[in-house]
Amino acid sequence: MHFEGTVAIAASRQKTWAFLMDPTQVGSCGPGVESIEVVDETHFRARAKVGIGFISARFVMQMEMAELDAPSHATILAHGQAPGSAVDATAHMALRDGDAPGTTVMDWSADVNISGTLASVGARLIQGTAEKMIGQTFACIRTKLEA
Amino acid sequence: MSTIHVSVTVNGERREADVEPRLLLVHLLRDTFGLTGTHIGCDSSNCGACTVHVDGMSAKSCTMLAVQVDGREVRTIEGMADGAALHPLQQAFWDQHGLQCGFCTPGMIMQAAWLLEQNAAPSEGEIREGIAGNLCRCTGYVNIVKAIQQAADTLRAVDAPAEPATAG
Amino acid sequence: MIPPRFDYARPASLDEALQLLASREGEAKVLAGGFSLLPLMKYRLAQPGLLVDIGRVAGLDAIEEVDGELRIGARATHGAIAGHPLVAARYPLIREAAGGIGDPQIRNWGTIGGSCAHADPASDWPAVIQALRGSFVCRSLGRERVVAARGFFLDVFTTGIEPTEVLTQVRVPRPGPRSGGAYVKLERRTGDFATVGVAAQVQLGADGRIAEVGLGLTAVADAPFAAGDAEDALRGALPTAEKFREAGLAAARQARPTEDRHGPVDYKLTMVRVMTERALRLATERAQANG
Amino acid sequence: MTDVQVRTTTTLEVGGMGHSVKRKEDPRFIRGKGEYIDDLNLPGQLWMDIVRSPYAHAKILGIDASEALKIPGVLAVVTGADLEKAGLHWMPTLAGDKQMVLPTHTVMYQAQEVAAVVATDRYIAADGVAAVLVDYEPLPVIVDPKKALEPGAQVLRPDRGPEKANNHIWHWESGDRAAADAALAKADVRVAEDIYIPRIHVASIETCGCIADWDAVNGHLTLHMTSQAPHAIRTVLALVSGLPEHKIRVKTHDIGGGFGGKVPVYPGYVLAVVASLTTGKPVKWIEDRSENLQADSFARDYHIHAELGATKEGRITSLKVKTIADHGYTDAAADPSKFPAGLFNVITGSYDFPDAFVEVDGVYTNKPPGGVAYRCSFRVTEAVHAIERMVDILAHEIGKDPAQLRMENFIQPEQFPYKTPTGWEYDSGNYPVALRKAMDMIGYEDLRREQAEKRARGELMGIGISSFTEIVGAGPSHTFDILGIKMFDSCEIRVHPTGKVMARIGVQTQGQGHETTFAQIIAEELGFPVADIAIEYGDTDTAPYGLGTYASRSTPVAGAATAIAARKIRDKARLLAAHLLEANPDDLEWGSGAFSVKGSPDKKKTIQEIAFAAYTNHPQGMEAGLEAVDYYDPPNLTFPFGSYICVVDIDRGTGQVKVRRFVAVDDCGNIINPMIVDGQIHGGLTMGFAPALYEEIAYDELGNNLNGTFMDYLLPTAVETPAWETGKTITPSPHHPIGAKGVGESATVGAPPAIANAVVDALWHLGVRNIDIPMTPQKVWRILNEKGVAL
Repeated sequence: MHFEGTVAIAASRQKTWAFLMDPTQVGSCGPGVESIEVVDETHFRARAKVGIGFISARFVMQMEMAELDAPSHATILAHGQAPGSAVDATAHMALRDGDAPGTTVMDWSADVNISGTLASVGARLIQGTAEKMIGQTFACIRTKLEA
Repeated sequence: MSTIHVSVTVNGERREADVEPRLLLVHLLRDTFGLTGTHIGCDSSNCGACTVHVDGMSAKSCTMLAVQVDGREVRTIEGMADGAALHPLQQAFWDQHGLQCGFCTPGMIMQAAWLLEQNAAPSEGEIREGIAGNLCRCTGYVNIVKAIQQAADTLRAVDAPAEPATAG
Repeated sequence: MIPPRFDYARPASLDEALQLLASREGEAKVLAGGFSLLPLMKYRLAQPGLLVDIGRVAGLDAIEEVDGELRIGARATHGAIAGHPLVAARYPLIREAAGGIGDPQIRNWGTIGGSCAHADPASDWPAVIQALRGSFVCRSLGRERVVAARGFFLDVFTTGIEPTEVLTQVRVPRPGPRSGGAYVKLERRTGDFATVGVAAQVQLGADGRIAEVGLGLTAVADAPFAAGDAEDALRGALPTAEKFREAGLAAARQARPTEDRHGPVDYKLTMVRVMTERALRLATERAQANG
Repeated sequence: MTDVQVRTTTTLEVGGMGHSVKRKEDPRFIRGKGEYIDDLNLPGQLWMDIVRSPYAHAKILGIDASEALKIPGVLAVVTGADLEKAGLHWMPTLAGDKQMVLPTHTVMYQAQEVAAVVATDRYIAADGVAAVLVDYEPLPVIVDPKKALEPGAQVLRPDRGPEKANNHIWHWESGDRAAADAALAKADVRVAEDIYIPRIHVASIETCGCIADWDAVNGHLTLHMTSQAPHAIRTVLALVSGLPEHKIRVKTHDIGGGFGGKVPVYPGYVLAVVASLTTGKPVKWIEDRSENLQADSFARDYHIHAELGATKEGRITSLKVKTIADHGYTDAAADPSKFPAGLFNVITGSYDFPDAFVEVDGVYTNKPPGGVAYRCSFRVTEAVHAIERMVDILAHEIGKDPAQLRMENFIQPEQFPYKTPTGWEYDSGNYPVALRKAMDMIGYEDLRREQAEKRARGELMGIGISSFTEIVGAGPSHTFDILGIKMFDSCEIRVHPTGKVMARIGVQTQGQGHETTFAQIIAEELGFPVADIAIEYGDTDTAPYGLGTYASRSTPVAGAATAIAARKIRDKARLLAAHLLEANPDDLEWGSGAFSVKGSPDKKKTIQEIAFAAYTNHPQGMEAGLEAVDYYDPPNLTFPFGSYICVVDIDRGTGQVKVRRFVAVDDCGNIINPMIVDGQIHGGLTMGFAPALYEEIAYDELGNNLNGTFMDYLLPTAVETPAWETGKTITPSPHHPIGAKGVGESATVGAPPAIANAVVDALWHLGVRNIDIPMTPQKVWRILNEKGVAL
């Protein structure tokens, strides 16, 4: 599944970049994240209860910051597993200066692959749910940056 | 592991067990009580092989917890015949060749029994709608419909006021 | 398919149930018929810590008319509603919808409250209650509130019910004369989740024009919704095929289906239009017969 | 119901051929007293549940069972590494390919077995499965066999060695390519079409399962299971495990539907055996529905390109077919070894083709093993669908009524036995009579008039015909074997002194009613009443060796063995009767269950009297007892046929297809039990209807099975299933001892093209030539929309 969008953030590119490079910060915006464990500068692990309503599965996520080009391009790779299901996602973020000084525009795209029970049993709900969670993630990033 | 004591009247007989809350009714019947005539076919409440009656209402026992039937009455396929005498539906399924592999048959008979309790003279369409929650892979339903029609006729004849002086 | 472990309580009273929900807020889940919840638990897609079984709580399954509205206890089953004489006499839309949910066994045990609280986007009741401009009664400890059905369904499996509340009753105003309703549903096969479901309730004026109309849509958005734009297009108009088509197109513009095994988006949008037209035509015919 | 007079020579009480004897197996089923595999529990039994891969293709980086093993009651977690130590991580498929029991490095399809959890209880085993953590590295997935064949495509099976460094499994062809090409080149009319028949799943209501019971003291393994071919399973187990075959007992119990899905050896069986060997206790494994739909063998998945040539008058001259067969990650088909594409070359069907050529290429993809069964494992369904679609396209193309075109091209009754251009010899047939009968039953000409009127009003109504020829009864030993085992079948009959009979057969019932019909064959041949005859099967310790029940082979092969064994008994009974009557054996005649002296009908001995004498008063020099065994090697296959006509109405708003009427005229030769034959046809028709309109296993590009529950794998209910109308003609097989042909699969084979032809017939005038099954509302609506007729 491919998703993309643009978020206008009332924060500078440097601040935005720093946020994105901080696993605890950016990780806390991941859907349902319950804990984050930093492995090294570019790798971290998260435990997340991913779902909607009361429907959820506990995922162990491995995240990697890749293709970093400060402060304009970043790619985050995520590989998550739950009993019987797996999620693999690649998110690209491109930052540029907004029209107003001190603001940033982030163009993002995400490719999400869902495998296993979630895909087989929950097929009729997946697309909408995934889209919503990604939307929430970027909305969260903006909210936290603007806070 | 915490368990809950349940007491269920199954085919007229009081049965008791200590069960995990998550135990499914179908497993209570099959694994705990040894009543293996109730089958599991789909796990998602589509196929109806697990159909039993709970307090007189047909139910899919794979989608019900054992604890939910505590204190209730359950009837299974094993409770349909009266000793050696088959229930009219059992007889009709046999007469009309309403079964092949026999796996869906107990659920089908239990659902048909409930249907005939609601509607003593169903049309073919009403029978088909009435067993819409029971899947059969062998028969193509034709002879199942015929069997239910035969049983409906038999049951109506039984329920009709007895003619005087027709002993036997 | 084995559900994960959970705790289980079967309170004898509603207050006891509400206390349990409050004491384990967020991880407790109400169990009514179980036909929505248990399959998800068996696939381990839902793992509530506590099930509060309201199956024995008295007074939650009445079906009665009070103050010009139908009040259906949350634990009334689809089958009981479909077979209720009051419903048959005055609420044909409800009867039609109730009689077409799932299959007979599911109708024997599945409940209106459970289905509405569960808020599966493809469930039938939410569209019907919204078309009828009904409301829900939600109870928590020491508080009862009546919430309009329109606006109650927020998202996939998400409603306005608070974690400490129980949905206790569904209320629907009694339709007036010259009114009729219909629920039409497109299924891939009998008993399937709807590809599209449309609930229409039409009230005709003495002049034969549409005085009021309610349209609820199933399975074509994150949550079932009322097609307000279509309703606006119809209100005050003569019930013609052209008008129904216009309404169908308006409904489709408000729908937000996603592609799945039922079909791609353009198909679903077209089906919204087609089924809306059919529901409106049926509802209008019934309203005209109900003069 | 049957409308031809079925010949009977016995009384109803005896119940020989042609009587609708009520089934002997039913009393237990209607009381819930059948014994299916999950109904059986052994003392001390453990439970096994399986960890499966969410990925369709991935490297296994590690398996962490530590959390699972902490759960009280979880006794063991078995992985591929454990099996590898014993050399049990691979096993042969029935097609001679290799299949993983558990992967050691790479998973090849979604829901593939990755580890097995053994526990004291089924609930705990499930908890254990949820607690096993497997670390995967996803790999690119190939779900499209055409992409798998592209140069440079990643090689899915490097284990096949450098000389087979591609995804091509095998090439198979039949017929004369040059002749077919030449005839096509000369044809006035050529029609070509791509026809895809998707993956489908038998989805018997009972899933698969077993209990493995290893007796360490006696070195004996019993495998209780739900299998259509217990002897084959025993032989494979012996080969895989190294256990001596006489120390393995495979025992089937009642089977809740097979349809071919219970022929293969699944990894779960082997894992249960390993678990029992390891723990020393009986271990039960029962699939859930999703496992069944995601991981068990599949049918079809054939990408067919067919080209048909004809004269401008519509006389067909040539057929050429090229097919890609998607077998998933391993070829686990149960086809005879010389026929990797089954009997697909029966594709010339009911028509007198001068020339034909067919070729098939098998391909690997990241899907579970396919190519087995859906009430027809030998690719006849695919062949029939293709030819019946092509003939219909030709009829429409040249503007000739499809019934008329068929009549003009049928192999005529006097041409039998008929040799096809792809090498088969059809035993017998009368195709025009069957089609005419179907046309009369449905009122064909009136329907065509109604269709014309409706079309003028813009309504979409279609009439579809399928005049199929089936090919069953595999098979003659000169060409048919599986893993080298010839495809004979067997029967052993023992007559007890009091005139009661026990017969054991090498085939297996999964609902076909063998306990009744095989007793009827014996009743016909020997005159014992059906009530006095017990039929046993499914226990490899006692039943004679046989290849099992699939591909409609029970009656053609084991039924023949039963008749021949009975005749051997009759031959001995004649000698006994001669001894008792003090007559010359040649002076005796057989009738009504007794031998009598010709011309003196009162001087007779009943078969019961003769049976008693076999143990009490047999002549000097003759062996005591009255029993016989026959291993029947059929001289040829049998060729049942039929003509089906279907009427559909299409909803222009939604694209929904409603089958308004469906008439099926079948000819399966002589009929053993008309009631059971009709039941088989009803069921077969429903399993033809289902894939035509509802059922499909689809995969997304990641290889996720998108129809992994009965919520999305749409078995038809009683509501949409048509009220089938059946009729018969009877053309006996000339080479079968009782003239029977087999019927189990005919309707599944014949029905889909009748429905597809009806739908296309409704839309042909709009420029629609083909719609692949399943013809779902969304698919049909898409076409209506493109053609501008959607409402």
